[in-house]
Amino acid sequence: MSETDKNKVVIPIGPQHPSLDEPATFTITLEGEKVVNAVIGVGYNHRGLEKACESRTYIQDLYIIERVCGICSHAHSTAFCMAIEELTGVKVPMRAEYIRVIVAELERLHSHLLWLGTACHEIGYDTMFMYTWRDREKILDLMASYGGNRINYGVNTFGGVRREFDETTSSDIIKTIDELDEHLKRYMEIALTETTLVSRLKGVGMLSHEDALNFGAVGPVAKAAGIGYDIRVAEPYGAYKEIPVKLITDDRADVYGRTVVRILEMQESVKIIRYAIKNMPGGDIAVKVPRRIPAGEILTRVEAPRGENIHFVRSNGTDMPDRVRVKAPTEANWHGVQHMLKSGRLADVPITIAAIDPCYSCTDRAIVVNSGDNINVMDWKQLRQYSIDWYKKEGIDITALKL
Amino acid sequence: MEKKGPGKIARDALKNLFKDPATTSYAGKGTIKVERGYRGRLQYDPSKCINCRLCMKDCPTGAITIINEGTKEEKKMKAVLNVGHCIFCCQCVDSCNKGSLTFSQDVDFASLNKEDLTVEL
Amino acid sequence: MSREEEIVKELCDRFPFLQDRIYVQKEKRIFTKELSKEEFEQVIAFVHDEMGFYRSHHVIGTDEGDNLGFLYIVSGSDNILLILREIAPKSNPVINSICKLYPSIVLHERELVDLFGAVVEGLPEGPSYPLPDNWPKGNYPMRKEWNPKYLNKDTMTYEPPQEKEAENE
Amino acid sequence: MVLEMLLKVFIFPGFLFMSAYSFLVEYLDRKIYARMQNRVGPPWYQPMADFFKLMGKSEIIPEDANPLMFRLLPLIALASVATAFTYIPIYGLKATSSFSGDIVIVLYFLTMVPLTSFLAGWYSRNAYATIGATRVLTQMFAYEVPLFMSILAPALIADTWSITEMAAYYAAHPMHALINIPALVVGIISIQCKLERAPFDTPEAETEIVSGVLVEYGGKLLAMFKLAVHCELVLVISFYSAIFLPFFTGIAWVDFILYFVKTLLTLFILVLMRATMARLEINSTVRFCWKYLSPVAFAQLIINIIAGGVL
Repeated sequence: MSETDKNKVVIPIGPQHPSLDEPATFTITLEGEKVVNAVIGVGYNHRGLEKACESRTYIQDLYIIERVCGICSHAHSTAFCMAIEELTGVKVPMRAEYIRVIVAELERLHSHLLWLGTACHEIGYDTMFMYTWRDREKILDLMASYGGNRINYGVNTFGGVRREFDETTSSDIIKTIDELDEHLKRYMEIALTETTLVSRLKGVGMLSHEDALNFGAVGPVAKAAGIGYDIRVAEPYGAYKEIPVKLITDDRADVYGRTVVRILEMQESVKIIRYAIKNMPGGDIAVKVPRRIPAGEILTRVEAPRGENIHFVRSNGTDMPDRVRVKAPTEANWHGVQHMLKSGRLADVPITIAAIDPCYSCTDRAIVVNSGDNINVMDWKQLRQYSIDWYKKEGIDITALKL
Repeated sequence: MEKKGPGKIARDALKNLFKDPATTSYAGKGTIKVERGYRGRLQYDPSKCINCRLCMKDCPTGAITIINEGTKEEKKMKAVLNVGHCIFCCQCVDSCNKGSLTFSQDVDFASLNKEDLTVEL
Repeated sequence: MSREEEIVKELCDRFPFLQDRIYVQKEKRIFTKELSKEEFEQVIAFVHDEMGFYRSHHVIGTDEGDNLGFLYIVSGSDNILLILREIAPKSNPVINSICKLYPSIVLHERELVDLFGAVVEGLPEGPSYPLPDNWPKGNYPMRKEWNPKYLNKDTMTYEPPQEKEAENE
Repeated sequence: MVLEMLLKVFIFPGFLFMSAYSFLVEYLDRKIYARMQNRVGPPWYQPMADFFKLMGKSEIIPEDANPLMFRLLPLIALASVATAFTYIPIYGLKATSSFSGDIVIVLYFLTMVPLTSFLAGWYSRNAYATIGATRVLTQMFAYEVPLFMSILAPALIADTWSITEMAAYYAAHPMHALINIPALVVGIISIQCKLERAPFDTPEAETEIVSGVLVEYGGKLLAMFKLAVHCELVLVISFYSAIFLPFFTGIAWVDFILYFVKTLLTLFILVLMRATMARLEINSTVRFCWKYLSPVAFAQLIINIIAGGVL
């Protein structure tokens, strides 16, 4: 397992490792505790979604696109819907746009809470991890009661949203985010004053302003390096044209900066949700969109919790797309990670990787489960028989045991 | 602004000792709390169905199948759902113009056999 | 004149061959029509070095029938997306890597290699991405003629129907 | 006589009592930790269930590992903890066995556990375990000095090297224990460090090096190691409360109840520390121990030398 080359130790982190939520390999070369080289291997989650989209209708694609990423599903489906709406030229009702923004910001809240939790877990700060996930659960419950599911809410449809946003939903949301706002203040306080936390995050995983520009970093990674790059501000879409969004940046350029940026962004999201619920116009929530989409190509951008999402849709006039391409934010940040890991320490590796909020599925996007007959799935009885046979080979007959 | 120091979360931690836990123990005795608008198993009303099969066309995973066992004049509609394939997006409910498909809050379909997952609605 | 039109003008002045092949699609989107390898390289070097397009977002591979298309998306501080379209014949899809100009593009270029069968010259050594190691050679799944139905996942071989029929006979 | 001795060593207050108490301590440790995090936590039988389940599993020994050492190490760890436990007064003022100088013996038995876990990591021939092993040793050098100094400080006042005699001294002069307050603080931090619990859990940092030295262990051997680790927890909190919280009534059963009160109080503080801090890096741990803990412990030592002369 270990290859010792004089003083160097090669440590494989992944494909399976407790600090990774999804498979990826980080081959870390160590000199003592110091990282001298890091090689990233991704691609374990390549599911061929883009190819799958080409052989399905647009409405079916919507649900595939939503499943590109488990966390920022709404951001992906919004970008895809925007592309289709632009191609057909329909105007989405403003009420629907507001609802999309509310859901998007709730998603940002739960994504950042998830991140804060995992980041704290990486540095062994489990109490904070439990607290943030407890709060995240409330938001997931909100999503389940409004959207219909905890993660893949399925709020978007072409030309608007699928469910009416009623009084109970808005009062539930207000109640939850008021409570959350209090907790966020406390988390900010802890993040700024807890010495063990600060000592683990400060100066770790530096990505300077120049490097961030050079490597094309997006999202909180870029914002923490002082790059004010946020699609909601740079190219406002949907209801963001009307809702004021404050750009959050920080100049610390390390993991600590990213933490602060994310907590501040959550507080900003709370404000946006309050504003959007207060100023939501009445009217329809959806307009009809034809099944056949006119030919053309379109590029849409959306600010997902992790950064910029780019969707490219090219249609050829039929009811199936010619090409769909999804660019997820994590893809842009991988290059920076390699740079951040070098010259760091082993203890900093997990938190540095976590700091970009990596989403491997997003990155790899793109095999679809065929419902063919040749898939080897064992049912309970077969599995039991298999284990009995296996133990027989080992010389143990389980069936003979009387328990 | 508080002063910097270790163990800042102790206040919250000690408070929580005297509060009810946020989690519930599920194994063996608990029940699942299902939220108001949660999308569960589909419900099918054969009397309203006109056999347009839009739901089959729009289903992203091909989980639902509508079968007419009768004749064209005297319909005897049946819907078969493969729960293992269904992603509970309820696009079929949206696609159905006649309202013959609705969703329920029933979410518990775990089974040890693959065959049990295909159910007649 | 809007910023988009200024960019188009500047590019057209510098590169006469772009004259009718560059258009503003809408606000913040400038597309070019198909450019050959040489033309593309000139343009991308120019926009990177002199026009301040420092951020590369992506490169999108497309299947254009007999050709492969590559859409490079770059932007600068004014957030206008410039989409440069390079084209290479499927029989000999050789392009040059632009990772010298934009270091973050490496991952996307590797993807072109695996999924479209493009030959990207100048790409640094490294693991392939994103297909698995046992993927059958010469299969490029994102090309239109490739159909996932014929991939045998047990043996990891690609068996298009003609061969199957031949075997049956 | 021999029978009584054997009973004392193996049943009460020896090995069996220690293991049973370690299950309770482990349960409370996890439960309080969970409740602080707003979780339900495990049921009371969870530590036992875990132990018996692991005992039922087959043991897998890595090909590169030395099988003899691999099997022997958990037992050595457990045996050294059990031996050390006999020197600690549990029931009444007198420990099962004591002689003048048993503090030093207990301290040396305490270092056996990190040593065995270092060897376990080293003999596993696994990259994670190797790194874990080096971290165990590094950490040992960090906490040994403040821990030893802070524990020897009270002994200087009592002018004895025996835990039993020391307990008797402080039972007679409870006010003298107040001098030891700095050492009490240093002591609890260094035992947290010794027990490799957060914020000093760098040697087994789950998210970095999986679980460090124990990564290749499984089944019975892991169960043994886990038991040794939890018994070590019992040993350390008993040792700590015997030295720093020397409040005795002289009535054996009252003292026995006091023993539980004292050890559980110590445990509570250890859990609180675990719950409220992030894991330190190994170099910060070393720096912290040498920069802050050691000088305080040293100052205490000087104070106690002077105080020992005066009192």
